[in-house]
Amino acid sequence: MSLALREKLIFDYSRPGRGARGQWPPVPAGAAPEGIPAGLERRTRPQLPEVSELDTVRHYTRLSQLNFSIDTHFYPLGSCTMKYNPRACNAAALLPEFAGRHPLAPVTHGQGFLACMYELQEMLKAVTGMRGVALSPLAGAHGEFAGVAMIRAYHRARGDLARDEIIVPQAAHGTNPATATMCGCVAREVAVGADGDVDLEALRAVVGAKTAGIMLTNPSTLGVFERRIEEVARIVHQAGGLLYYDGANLNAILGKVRPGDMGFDAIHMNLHKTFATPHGGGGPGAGAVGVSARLLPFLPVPIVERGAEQPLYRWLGERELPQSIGRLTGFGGNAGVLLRAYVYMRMLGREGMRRVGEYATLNANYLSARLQQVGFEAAYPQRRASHEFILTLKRAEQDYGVTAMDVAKRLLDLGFHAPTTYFPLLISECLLIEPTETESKQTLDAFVAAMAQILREAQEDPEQLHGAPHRLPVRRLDDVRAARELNLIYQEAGG
Amino acid sequence: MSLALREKLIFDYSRPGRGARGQWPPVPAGAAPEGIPAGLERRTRPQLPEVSELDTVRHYTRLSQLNFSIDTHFYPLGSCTMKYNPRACNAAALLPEFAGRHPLAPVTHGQGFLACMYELQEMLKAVTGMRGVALSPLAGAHGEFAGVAMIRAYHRARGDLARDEIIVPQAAHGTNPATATMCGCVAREVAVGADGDVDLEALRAVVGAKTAGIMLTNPSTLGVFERRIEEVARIVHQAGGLLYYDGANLNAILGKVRPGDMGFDAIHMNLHKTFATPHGGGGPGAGAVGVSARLLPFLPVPIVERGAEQPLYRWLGERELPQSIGRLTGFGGNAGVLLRAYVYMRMLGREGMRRVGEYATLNANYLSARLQQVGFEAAYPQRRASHEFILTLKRAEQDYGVTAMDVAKRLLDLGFHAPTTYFPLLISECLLIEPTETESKQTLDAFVAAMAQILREAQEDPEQLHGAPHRLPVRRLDDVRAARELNLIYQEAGG
Amino acid sequence: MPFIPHTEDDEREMLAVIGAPSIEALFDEIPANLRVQSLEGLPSGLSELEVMQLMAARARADGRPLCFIGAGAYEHHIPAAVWSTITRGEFYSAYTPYQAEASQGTLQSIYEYQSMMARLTGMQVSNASLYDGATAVAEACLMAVRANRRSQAARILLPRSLHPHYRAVTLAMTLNQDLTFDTLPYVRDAGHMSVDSLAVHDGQDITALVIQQPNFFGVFEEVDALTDWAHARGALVIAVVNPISLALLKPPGEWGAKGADIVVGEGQPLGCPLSSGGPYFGFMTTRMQHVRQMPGRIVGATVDADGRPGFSLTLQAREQHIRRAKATSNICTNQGLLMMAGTLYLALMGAEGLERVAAASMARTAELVAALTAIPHVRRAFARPGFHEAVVTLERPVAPVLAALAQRGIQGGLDLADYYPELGAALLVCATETKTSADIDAYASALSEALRSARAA
Amino acid sequence: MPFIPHTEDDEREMLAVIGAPSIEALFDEIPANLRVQSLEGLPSGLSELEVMQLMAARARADGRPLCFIGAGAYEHHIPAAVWSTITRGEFYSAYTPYQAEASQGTLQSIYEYQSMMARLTGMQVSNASLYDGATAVAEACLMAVRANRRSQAARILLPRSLHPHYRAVTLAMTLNQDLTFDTLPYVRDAGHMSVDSLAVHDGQDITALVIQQPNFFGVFEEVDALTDWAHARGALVIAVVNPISLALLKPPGEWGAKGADIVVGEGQPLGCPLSSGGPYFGFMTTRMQHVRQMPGRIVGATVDADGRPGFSLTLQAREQHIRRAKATSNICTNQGLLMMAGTLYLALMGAEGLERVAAASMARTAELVAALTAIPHVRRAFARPGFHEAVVTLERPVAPVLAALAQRGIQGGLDLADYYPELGAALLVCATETKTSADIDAYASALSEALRSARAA
Ligand SMILES: Cc1ncc(COP(=O)(O)O)c(C=O)c1O
Ligand SMILES: Cc1ncc(COP(=O)(O)O)c(C=O)c1O
Repeated sequence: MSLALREKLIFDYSRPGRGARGQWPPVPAGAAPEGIPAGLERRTRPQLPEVSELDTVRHYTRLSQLNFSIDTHFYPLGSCTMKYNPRACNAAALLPEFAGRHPLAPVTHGQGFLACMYELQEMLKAVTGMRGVALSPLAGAHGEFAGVAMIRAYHRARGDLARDEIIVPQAAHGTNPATATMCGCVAREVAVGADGDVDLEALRAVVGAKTAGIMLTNPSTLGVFERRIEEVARIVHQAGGLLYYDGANLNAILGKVRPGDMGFDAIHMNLHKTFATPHGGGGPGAGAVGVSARLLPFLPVPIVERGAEQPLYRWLGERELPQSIGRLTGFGGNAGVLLRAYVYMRMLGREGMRRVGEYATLNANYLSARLQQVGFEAAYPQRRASHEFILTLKRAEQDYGVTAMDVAKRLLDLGFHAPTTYFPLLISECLLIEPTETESKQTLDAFVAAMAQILREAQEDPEQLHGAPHRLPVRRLDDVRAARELNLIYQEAGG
Repeated sequence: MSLALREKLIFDYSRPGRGARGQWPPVPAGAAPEGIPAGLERRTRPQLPEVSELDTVRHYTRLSQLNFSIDTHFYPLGSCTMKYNPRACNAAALLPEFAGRHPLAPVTHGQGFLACMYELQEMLKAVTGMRGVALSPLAGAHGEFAGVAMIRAYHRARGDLARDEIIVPQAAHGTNPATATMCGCVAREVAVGADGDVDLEALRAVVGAKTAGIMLTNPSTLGVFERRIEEVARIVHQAGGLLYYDGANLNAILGKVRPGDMGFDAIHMNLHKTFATPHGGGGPGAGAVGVSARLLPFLPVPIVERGAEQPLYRWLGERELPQSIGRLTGFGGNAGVLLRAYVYMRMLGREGMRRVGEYATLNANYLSARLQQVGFEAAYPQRRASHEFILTLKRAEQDYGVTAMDVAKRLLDLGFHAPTTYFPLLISECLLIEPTETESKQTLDAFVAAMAQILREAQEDPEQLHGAPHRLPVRRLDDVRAARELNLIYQEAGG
Repeated sequence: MPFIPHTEDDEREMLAVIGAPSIEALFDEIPANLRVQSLEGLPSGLSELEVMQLMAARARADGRPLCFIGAGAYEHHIPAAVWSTITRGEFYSAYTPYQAEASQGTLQSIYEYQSMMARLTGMQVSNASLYDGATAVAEACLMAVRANRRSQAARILLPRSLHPHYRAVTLAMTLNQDLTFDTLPYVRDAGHMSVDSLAVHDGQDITALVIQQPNFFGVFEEVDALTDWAHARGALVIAVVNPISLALLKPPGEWGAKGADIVVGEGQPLGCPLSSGGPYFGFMTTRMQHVRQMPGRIVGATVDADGRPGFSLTLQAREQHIRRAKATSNICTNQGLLMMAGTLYLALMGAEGLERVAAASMARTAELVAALTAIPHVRRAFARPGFHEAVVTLERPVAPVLAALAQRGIQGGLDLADYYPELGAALLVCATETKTSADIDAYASALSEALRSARAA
Repeated sequence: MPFIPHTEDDEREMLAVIGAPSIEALFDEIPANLRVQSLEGLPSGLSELEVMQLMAARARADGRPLCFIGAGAYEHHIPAAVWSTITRGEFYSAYTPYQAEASQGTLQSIYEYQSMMARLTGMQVSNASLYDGATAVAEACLMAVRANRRSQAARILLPRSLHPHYRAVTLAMTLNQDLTFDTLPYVRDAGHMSVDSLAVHDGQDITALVIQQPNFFGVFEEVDALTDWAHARGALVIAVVNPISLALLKPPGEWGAKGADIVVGEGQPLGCPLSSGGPYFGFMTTRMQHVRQMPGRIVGATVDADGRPGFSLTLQAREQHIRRAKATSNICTNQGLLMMAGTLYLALMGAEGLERVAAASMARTAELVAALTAIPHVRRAFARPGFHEAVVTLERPVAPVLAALAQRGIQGGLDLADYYPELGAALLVCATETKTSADIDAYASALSEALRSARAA
């Protein structure tokens, strides 16, 4: 293909003395770095690329074309909520006044911005049923950290010092146990029953005087709603623990049921999932946290408050919130991401918010039903799908030697991003599929057709699948070699 | 390829009742179209696509990936000056205050904008050596129209009513004779000598009492500088005619020689070529015109004037310029394009302007020399190339049956946009190649390598070339069928 | 400097290959006396930082006033997705799609555009854009002369209620082509043409009648009767329409018994920012029978060598690069990127969205007119209903009143004194869906205040 | 509503396939008592037009003041090409590149970023970004504890001249991990740490020493001596650096005899708008020997099944999705798009451009300090030279002076009263290449005026 399918490295464009000179600032008289004490100066220039502006734009434009993305492909990546990222949100966040505002600017130069932040806090409270919200955590895992840190601070404030166990279900996302560790806790797994719900007996067995709390998503990473959540809450609360809600799956229940009403004490929201801010090829995110009344004093700073007189909005910091777990970010959070989420929520409004959960759920249940019709096996066929569901390819693996990875890679060939594979670890050869509410029935039908084709190929021509992808810029990559012969930065040939 | 290489029509996404509802404005109370008199209402809705915002973004994003462009490919399209379009120009033109300004807004709400336009006029005068400039023509051909219309007005104002012939060289661009016709003139061709310069004898023979003027580009569409331009000017002026300069090739001589100094009376500039505004897949352009003293009174309106008191800048219209050829545009011209050109010119400045011509010429001469080294035949090997040059594939055609079209299509396979083919008509099997100053030596060398490969293929495997392109979203298209079985708009299947 | 990638090594190596001692030597065919000595009058170059600071300061100077001017350019909401998509490099920095295989993105988009515009106007074919609405009218007149083989006169009837700039451009662009233009009056207190007044042209050889709907005053014309009148006399009908209004108004293809023959207009309302007058795009649609007389590019669907569907420019034998002096027009570069904006706008809005934009604009204008005419001595000029513009008259000259409003950041409309002196102190106002009741109140109270202080002065 | 494409037909057909009577029925596993009855507190939805009008109004309210605040976030020129490229849908709307074959664009960009950051800092490996500069310091401390196997103490020395927010974040994020932090004083009138003052730590088991260069006051630290001191005691050195300054300053890889061990910092100056504090990106580079202790994603070059070069995420066994409770960090989503901005920024600037940005910023700050200290009673707090920030002291409390400046649209710097009360009325000011002499004059005269009227009052 001569539409860009191979692109050399930016360093390959570099030639000594070349440069995008229009970008170089005029250097005022006397700008030579005389102020730098002897011995502190850089002796050799860093070998950054020396390229023209055209080289740079062309290179990264061509590179971009090697990506799948929401804007180009259906992207049913379970647990990731890859929905449409409205362009208006980006446009609003990049308005020059917002983009140019310094984080330490006086609040008098930020009442417009702060009004958005305050209202975002309020909307997130309303939609989750929590009592307080802090916007500063920078992603989901960072929100988890804040949540568990608040739980620890709560116990500590009560002098309840032994609680250093965090319970996580078997199928939990990796960030949950990793967060427990970062908060100095031990992660203890609790089993999940055959129906996908937490095994209450196992839970009762594991809770106790050392229980700091439990981290749950609901619907769980198995794509089903934890039906006995009230019982779970009762068991944990009675044992003296608190409940943490991993909000990665909030999209499923938006407008339908609220974590606060289910009994959760702390929660993070992935605004980059539920509230449609872009994932940017890896980030940024925003992991706002919400809390029940008992955790209110411990929220991380800063928080926006609305007062009675001008300037109406102001920041609350350590001074105003002395029990806070403190500051988790250099400044107030990923404000640009928060602005995007704010715009999105204002566009949805009350009615739209409810429909998100409804149509995300409709799409998942439809896709699950259709895929079962064409011969795939659902992990929990007796359960309602939430906004996502799991297929297991155990049978295909046994019968034809075709793995979930093979199916995923072949889907790429057919123009669809792959679902999440091999997560949750509980289900063997699994695909976790999340279509989101912004995709149409026609797109889902096209995906079903591709999956049906793959199932035929699995029977008739499994080699085709093992070798996939065939039509992408690269075929399957050698990850083992990547990890063994670490090549992590560019070295000049012979250098 | 599953990176987007096939894309259905937007209508194929349409489903009755679907829509990007976030874009629909709130309709105020009583907005029903009662005000429309009976019989004037639309009875059936136009069948526009009914698609979601995601459908739309995804569809056009995928479509975009089917294009070659400056931002993705080397694009040596002769006569078109496909140089880098700086992104800053776009950003400046789309600043909300500029983008939102109404064309009939009072000048008090536009002094910033008008200052840019005034300075643009002045800079264009300086760089072309003309006495006056009007910015309103909307593209090169529109500027040509303005120029020839001014020439006619000039003769008419002098009572010299018989002059209705416009001389154009054989190799002229199609817009030149077409413009002559639109101005009610007869286009008369004048021959070009074997060295590429106008045949002066032929010119002397064709000028006379009916001569309104001559339209020339210099350097010409043959890629060479018209060396006896002063003699040409003398002959035409002595015959009572005026000289029109087609500015399409201004890039070649920017900062080196000025049309005004060569004796031209009228000139258009393609700001979308020389001054780097984007071509947008077909437009917009901006075809500002410049004139010598004799044509000053006839410039099209409006023009920006700088006065002595506030508001400093104002428009001049028919009232102030009673001899003007009048208004050629609904409003003041392609202001957004003009702003982009203004920013570009300010970034180049005096020094940068001169370098444009220098490096455009260096690149063309280098590429010509290299291509001749690898076996291609230049149309004017004894001449300096200007910013572009012509190869003729006459020999390849005779020897291997390989045409300029074959070479062009094969270049697409190899990741380069094709040069201009079969223009000028004077040279058989020609490729008109214009690399522009913004491309690096390394890109030119890669192009030479591709051309050398094609020459080898012409000898060894001409079928390969006749069948090209092989690696694009479509193979060679059936233009004959397109023109015979006209399918110009989408019809619903069975509709 | 800023955009030239050549290093000193590059330059040296390239000159060696060429066999030239210096870059200067490459210009040795240019007579020495013609060589530029200095470029006086050009400032020295700025970095991107400096130029952006300059432009930001100039933009700030212009401000963001509240705009109630229409008159052919309209402030509508532009979905953010429109410009973020069309400024993608692959659209923004591509040339005209002459190499079809490398331009399917642009070509297919044009085909989709043509389809949408044909449907919106009720016609069968569309070109890929002209410069703007005004030049499109001029081109339509020239096209009508070519297309109407029964007429010898090259006589076009132009209403006085046509946008005065369209008239001016049409005259300027056809000046040397021996066309005759007759002006049709409007009914003084209704603001539209009456079929009765056409009687003076009965028996004439008329090539075409131009009808603008809604007309420059925003008023609705009696398009059916006018169309039938023209067709009965062998004249073609050129419709000049606002594309947004077509969501609510009968499309030109259905005017009268047979429909208009050529439809043109300004595409700006479809996703193009006001931007001090451009870039916009002119659109033109017509019936299949006239397609070979149509100026501008046209895309057709076809198949490739393997029989797969694809798109290419077609009927190029009408165009200057093939037909040269005999071409239908000299147009070459058109307004492609703006046409793309229109295409995305129409796709995002759909028929229902467009209907809402039109209805909201009409309603806001009605609200505006009600608010203004509630002020003493402010009156509607015309009785007949209209779309999203209206003429109001004041008791005193408009210019100083507008200047007073401008001082308060309000652009109060277009003063018609120069264009239609017969209307007295007349002001053309417009409100689209972008105006809120608060905006309208702000205007009304500022106007009332301005008039009060003018009276006091 | 706005982003959901389902038609009534779609919904009906889909429910039929599922075999459910209604969408509501799909939620029947949720206990009825938990179902949300109403969403009080949420406003109703806005169209894009309305929300953009709202946001434009709010933005206008914030204005565009002249900013002389630095303190960890810096106003630099951002080339227009940076954001027009990274907001392309293919970058903007992609997920983390877990499916390598469908993400080569992102993966190769990260590899290029890693290479540039390693070169800029003088280290051997880089990750693909952390949240921000502050959390990067916290992660570096945790990493040092893992990496320094010789040390048992988990004791980190933190300078008081480190950005106070970085200190606060480091404490908050390591609170439950049993680390000990000792604070290192700065020399009162020089503003930097002295090696002599470290003597009190001699003989201690020290895990790591943190050095910020330039430090929070903008002052240069004696990095060589400090690094050698730490290494001599078996401590690792964590360098916290401003990436722009590295164009001029010795890279951490060359500090002292052996170089720093872990380098972190705030990536914001590289192409990220100030944006009220984020999104920015934290960077981290280190030596190859520590790569398995590094948190965050890493991309490696490899080959595909046909032996062609390609890129994929590597060393994932450090990360939470594989290693779970034993991962190096819980970080998952990072700041990918901002890292892309940094990559484009570095490519566009190159070493020479970066050098000029750094030099211009230093020069502007020198100019600013000269202009401010020309005002009576305004003094430099520290004698030692620095980069593009400086502390000045006033004769009276800073807060009301800053408020007076803010009234004139000038953000005069950061009041240090809460952070460093020992400095008295101290103000941290900054000027980058974006400030002109006119801007500096405007600030100086506004300050002089504000001080005069404060004295008068
Ligand atoms: C279930 C679950 N929990 C937590 C996270 C972590 O969120 P983030 O990536 O924003 O840190 C994710 C995201 O991948 C997730 O899917
Ligand atoms: C030599 C020459 N003259 C005139 C033109 C017409 O310019 P435009 O396309 O801007 O109308 C062109 C552009 O293609 C050209 O190459």
